[in-house]
Amino acid sequence: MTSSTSTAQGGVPAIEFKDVVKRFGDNVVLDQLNFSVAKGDRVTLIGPSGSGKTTILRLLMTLEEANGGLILIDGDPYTHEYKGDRWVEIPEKRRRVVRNRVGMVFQQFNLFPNMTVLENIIEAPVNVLGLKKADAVARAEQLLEQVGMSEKRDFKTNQLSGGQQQRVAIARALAMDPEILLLDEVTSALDPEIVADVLGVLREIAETTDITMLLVTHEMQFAREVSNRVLMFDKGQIVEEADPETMFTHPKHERTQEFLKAVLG
Amino acid sequence: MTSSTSTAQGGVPAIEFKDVVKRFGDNVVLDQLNFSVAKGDRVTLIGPSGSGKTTILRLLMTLEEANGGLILIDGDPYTHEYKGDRWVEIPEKRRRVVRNRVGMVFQQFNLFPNMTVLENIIEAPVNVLGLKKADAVARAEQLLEQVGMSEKRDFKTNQLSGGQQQRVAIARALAMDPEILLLDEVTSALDPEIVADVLGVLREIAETTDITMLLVTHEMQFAREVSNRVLMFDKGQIVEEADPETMFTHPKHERTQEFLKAVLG
Amino acid sequence: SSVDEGSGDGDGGKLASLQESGTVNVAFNGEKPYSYQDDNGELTGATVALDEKIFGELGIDTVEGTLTEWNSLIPGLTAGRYDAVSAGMSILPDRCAQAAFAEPTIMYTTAFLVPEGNPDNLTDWQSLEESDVKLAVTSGAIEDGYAQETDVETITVGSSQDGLDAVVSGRADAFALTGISLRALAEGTDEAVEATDAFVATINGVPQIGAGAEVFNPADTELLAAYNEKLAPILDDPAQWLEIMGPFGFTEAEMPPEGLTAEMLCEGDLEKIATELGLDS
Amino acid sequence: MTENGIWNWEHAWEVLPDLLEGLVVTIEATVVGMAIASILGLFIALAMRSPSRWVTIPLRFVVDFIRMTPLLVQLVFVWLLFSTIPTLVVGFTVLGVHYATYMSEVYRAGIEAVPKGQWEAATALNLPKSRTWRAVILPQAVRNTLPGLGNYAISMFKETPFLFAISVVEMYTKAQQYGALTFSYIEPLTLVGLLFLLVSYPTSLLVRRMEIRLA
Amino acid sequence: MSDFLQTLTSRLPSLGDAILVTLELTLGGAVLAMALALLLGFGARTRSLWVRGPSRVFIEFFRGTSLVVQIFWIFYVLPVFGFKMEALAVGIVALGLNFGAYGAEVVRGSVASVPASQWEATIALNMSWFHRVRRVIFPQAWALMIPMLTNLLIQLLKGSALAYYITLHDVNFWTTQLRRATSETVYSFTAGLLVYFVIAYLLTWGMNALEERAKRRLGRGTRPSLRDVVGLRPAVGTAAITGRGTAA
Ligand SMILES: Nc1ncnc2c1ncn2[C@@H]1O[C@H](COP(=O)(O)OP(=O)(O)OP(=O)(O)O)[C@@H](O)[C@H]1O
Ligand SMILES: Nc1ncnc2c1ncn2[C@@H]1O[C@H](COP(=O)(O)OP(=O)(O)OP(=O)(O)O)[C@@H](O)[C@H]1O
Ligand SMILES: [Mg+2]
Ligand SMILES: [Mg+2]
Repeated sequence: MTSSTSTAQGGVPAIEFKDVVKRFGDNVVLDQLNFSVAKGDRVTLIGPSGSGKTTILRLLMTLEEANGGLILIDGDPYTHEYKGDRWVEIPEKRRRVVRNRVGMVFQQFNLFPNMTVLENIIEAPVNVLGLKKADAVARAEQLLEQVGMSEKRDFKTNQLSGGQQQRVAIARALAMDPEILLLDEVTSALDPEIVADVLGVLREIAETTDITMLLVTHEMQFAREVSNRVLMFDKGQIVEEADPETMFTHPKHERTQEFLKAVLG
Repeated sequence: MTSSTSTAQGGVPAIEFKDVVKRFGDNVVLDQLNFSVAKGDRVTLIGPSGSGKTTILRLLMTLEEANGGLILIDGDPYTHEYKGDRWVEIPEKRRRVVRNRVGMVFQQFNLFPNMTVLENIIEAPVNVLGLKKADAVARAEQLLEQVGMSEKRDFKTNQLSGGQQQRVAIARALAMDPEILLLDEVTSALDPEIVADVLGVLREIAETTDITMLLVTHEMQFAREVSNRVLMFDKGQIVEEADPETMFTHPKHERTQEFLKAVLG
Repeated sequence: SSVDEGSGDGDGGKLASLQESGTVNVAFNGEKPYSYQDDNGELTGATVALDEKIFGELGIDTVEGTLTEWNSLIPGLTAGRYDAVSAGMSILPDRCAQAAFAEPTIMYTTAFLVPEGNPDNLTDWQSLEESDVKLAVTSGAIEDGYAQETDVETITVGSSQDGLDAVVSGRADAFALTGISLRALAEGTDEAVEATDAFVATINGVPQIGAGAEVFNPADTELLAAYNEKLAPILDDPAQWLEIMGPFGFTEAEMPPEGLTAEMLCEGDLEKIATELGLDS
Repeated sequence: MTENGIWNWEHAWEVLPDLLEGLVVTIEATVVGMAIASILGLFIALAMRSPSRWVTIPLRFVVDFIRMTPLLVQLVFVWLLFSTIPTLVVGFTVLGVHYATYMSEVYRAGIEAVPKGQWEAATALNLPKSRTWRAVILPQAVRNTLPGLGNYAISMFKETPFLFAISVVEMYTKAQQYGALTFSYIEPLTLVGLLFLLVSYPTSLLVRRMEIRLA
Repeated sequence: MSDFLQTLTSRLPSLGDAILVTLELTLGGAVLAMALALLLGFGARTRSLWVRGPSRVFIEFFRGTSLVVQIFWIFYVLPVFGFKMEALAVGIVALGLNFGAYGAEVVRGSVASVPASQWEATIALNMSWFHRVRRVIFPQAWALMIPMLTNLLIQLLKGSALAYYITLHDVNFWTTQLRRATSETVYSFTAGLLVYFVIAYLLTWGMNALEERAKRRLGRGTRPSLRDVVGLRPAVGTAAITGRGTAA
């Protein structure tokens, strides 16, 4: 219901959801959701468990298929389009062109255990973007430097701690030079002390690049520091939308107040 | 180094570690650790990842074997004892007698998936304590009531959410009427909103029983509310020890300050 | 091993092509003394000797063999994996519909392999029926049929060696097989067994005339006719037959009586055959 | 095979009753064999967990030997060496023991797949070892094992023809016998194939069903 | 016994040929089976019914009807339709088809037990399907499937004993002939049994080495002790277990 087709900056939004519907069986998770994210925006999604936050990111990564509506990246239809009045899937071939603009970091890192740290990072740049291997390695080393993992370059991924794995996963996503970076609770599988570490890396990326970021997190402190917009979800709908300061200090909606109370304790 | 054989209340301590050594291969995790917990005490262990907190609980549950020293429960040697000057294992038969006084709740719940909720709870009282089945069921129902899970009595455990599973796991441990309850990060596998729920249950138990509790948690708020003593661990040693208020507001040791800063943000 | 020679597409081209190549490939089951490999791996045996003679006269000088399982002999012939089966296979009415038999070359009698001393005193089929021995028979052999008709208790074995093992181990009291094979079997082993004298089994009052022959693919009619033509003089001349078969232990008793034809056996009226040949007892 | 084409329905009908009779033996052998395999396999898997090398090393050797040598030979050996034991008993037992060696591996994997946390929970509840096995570990392990069990049943089903080596006549041998007597092999053997399929396919469906249910 | 030894010795040269035939069948069959297993195993996982349907039919058919019957058809019936292959080729094809169908279930099961999150990571990195499988999924599934493939390989080796049925002279045939020549069932079979055991042992040994290598690639190497390498325990990967396609 409460739809939010906001963004001021003008120009084509980086991400746009138009009437997106997603069902799992009878369970309607997203019901005609509308929202958009402008280029360079850092948007945090918050909301209770099961409200559909992860689903939004997964739709953007084509890990799930929508049941209706349009998802546009830079104005280009991505997963489906309307041909006349028929809603049709866009073939994988065309999707792949658009998908290059989107990167994702997972809660469980999902590194490839059969490759070393370096191999994890250069695999896609070499084989998907067609970079020369030497160039990919150079870029990977630069990224490893940035996330503080240079000395683990040739380790197998399961020799790393969770925090280290997550830092490599971030480097791997960045190696594809995405315009949009999706982050789903990237710290919640980590030890509390290490969380700060990974968040530091992300904060630096947010400060030094102009990548559009869409992130789901329970670290309200982090959301506050990094994002310029917070969307509160409940039952697949945007309940409230504000800049972080306002959202965390003066939530308007009752559901938001309740939620923040439970999470912030 | 810093050893702490404290406790004022007099009488035999519920738990006593004397010069306990634990190694994994070359990695010395606990090096001559000494500490004790008085009856009815609620002690929280905090400390960075890898400092040996879980190892202490696992030693107390005989899930690991110590490499040296004595562990006493109510003054009784539990896992090993000195015969003359030889350090010998206590046979399983004698251990079992002592072990009945100790219960444990795990981070990952570890419910038995082949049993219903009720069966999970009465399994040990019937087969270990030799309770009559009817009595065990009556007690189990009372406990399920207490943790708010009465209506899930006959569900299979995999039909429950994480928070519900953890509440059943708590009831299961309590059904054995332990004198000592060990809790290892019992909320860290749960969704943030649900954490409060489980902590509430534990708070109630702390208030209404006089079970000795030894808990590891990253929920400082909870540690503050429930425990009357906090031990800060680092590298298998107790670095600092205080009541929660003092510990969280005026940590003395530098390592503690650092740690609390990272965790509390 | 097998060669892609025979093709079964018959209508007479087969004989010519065999003559041209000078080689015929026959399948055999490795059973002494019919057709088997000697210690040097050479193909030999009574039916092989006969084949060599007959095919030689047809201008086919080399007889090659394909050693295969009993149950593969006929499917392989049908599939054109070889040109004929040289294993002294019994001519039975049912079989005649599926394969073309040449004229009979060996008469079959039956015998028993028994523990040394013949504890059950088995001499012929009647003595067997009267005793309560457990008889081993080879799967699909005629003795299996006899046993079923006379309600003799049997166990079925896969090969003559299996039959021997069954008797030695006490799993069976006796093993029924053609006299010729049994003799070879008893001679080849050190075990404490012996073969009884061969006899013509009389089942329900009818003497069981059995005879074996070369088998051809039904499509190769010309080859069959040519084979039969060269076989006839040998069958007519006991001396010549014995000269060929004798070295492998065959005696005149195993020579088919005059007048016995594949056609008669294919019809399968044993009573009639017995009468015609004057064999009924 | 002859003038009247390759397939003769008369032969097919004629041999079918024999084959069905043989199918009964085949199924009996599979059921009994599988019962032995699944129980003995479990005991082997349990014994292999023994801490004593005096148990595990010889057992490992015997199990490997049985697993790696042909069933046929094992059948014949036992049949000849223990000639007082009834043939069917030998056949079913050897079949069962042979497959028990395969099954033991499935069980081992099934037991190892029970999460360590289950053992720890049992210790924390102070359950005795025997009760832990019976009430906690085995129920979970066996459930893990069911699909494997089904697959081996299908495979055992098709190895029953080896029983003929010790004179047990089942479906395949019946077909060969009919072929030997009539020289008609195609009909009986094809029917054998179809009958195998007729029993295997539902079993396989069942197995995949369980696989989905337990996934 | 001494007679037996004499005959045995005189037949040893032909044992070499027999072993060669058995190895040709086993290895040829295994290569074909593996190729088919991959094709069908992935085929049975596709979303397209046009690929999945035929794959499943093929798998069920060749698992469901037995190896002997398949060999019979290929060797003895197909020629009637004018389709004739060399005996060795028939043996390899039949073993390949039959065990390929079993193997397909192993492949399918192992691929299914590679965590879905790994597929998701490859999508997030925008890899093509073939690239995903070749570089990420298969290397992980491979470590899981080897133990079950080892079992299949042993069964295939034993299945190759049907060679005699199609006129090939393999180890089984050699054993049968030895038995006929000597009338010594127990000794002859023992000889054959040992030959099979040695071959199976060597194959298992090789497969264990492969498994070790695959695991080390995943950083799960157990640094093989001598006993691991020599021992024959087909260390079934636990996730692979339980017959998700455990073949045979
Ligand atoms: N694969 C699936 N099959 C069926 N239902 C699903 C599936 N994935 C998600 N759902 C359902 O969709 C709803 C939204 O799930 P989603 O994971 O997007 O929530 P979320 O907001 O990310 O929650 P959390 O904070 O717990 O991660 C939930 O009700 C969930 O049960
Ligand atoms: N089974 C094991 N084998 C080898 N080393 C182990 C094992 N279990 C624990 N360790 C090591 O022992 C040390 C202490 O581990 P422990 O789990 O007790 O730490 P912890 O304080 O509970 O940490 P966390 O907060 O991450 O749970 C760590 O260095 C760990 O790597
Ligand atoms: Mg989520
Ligand atoms: Mg811990």
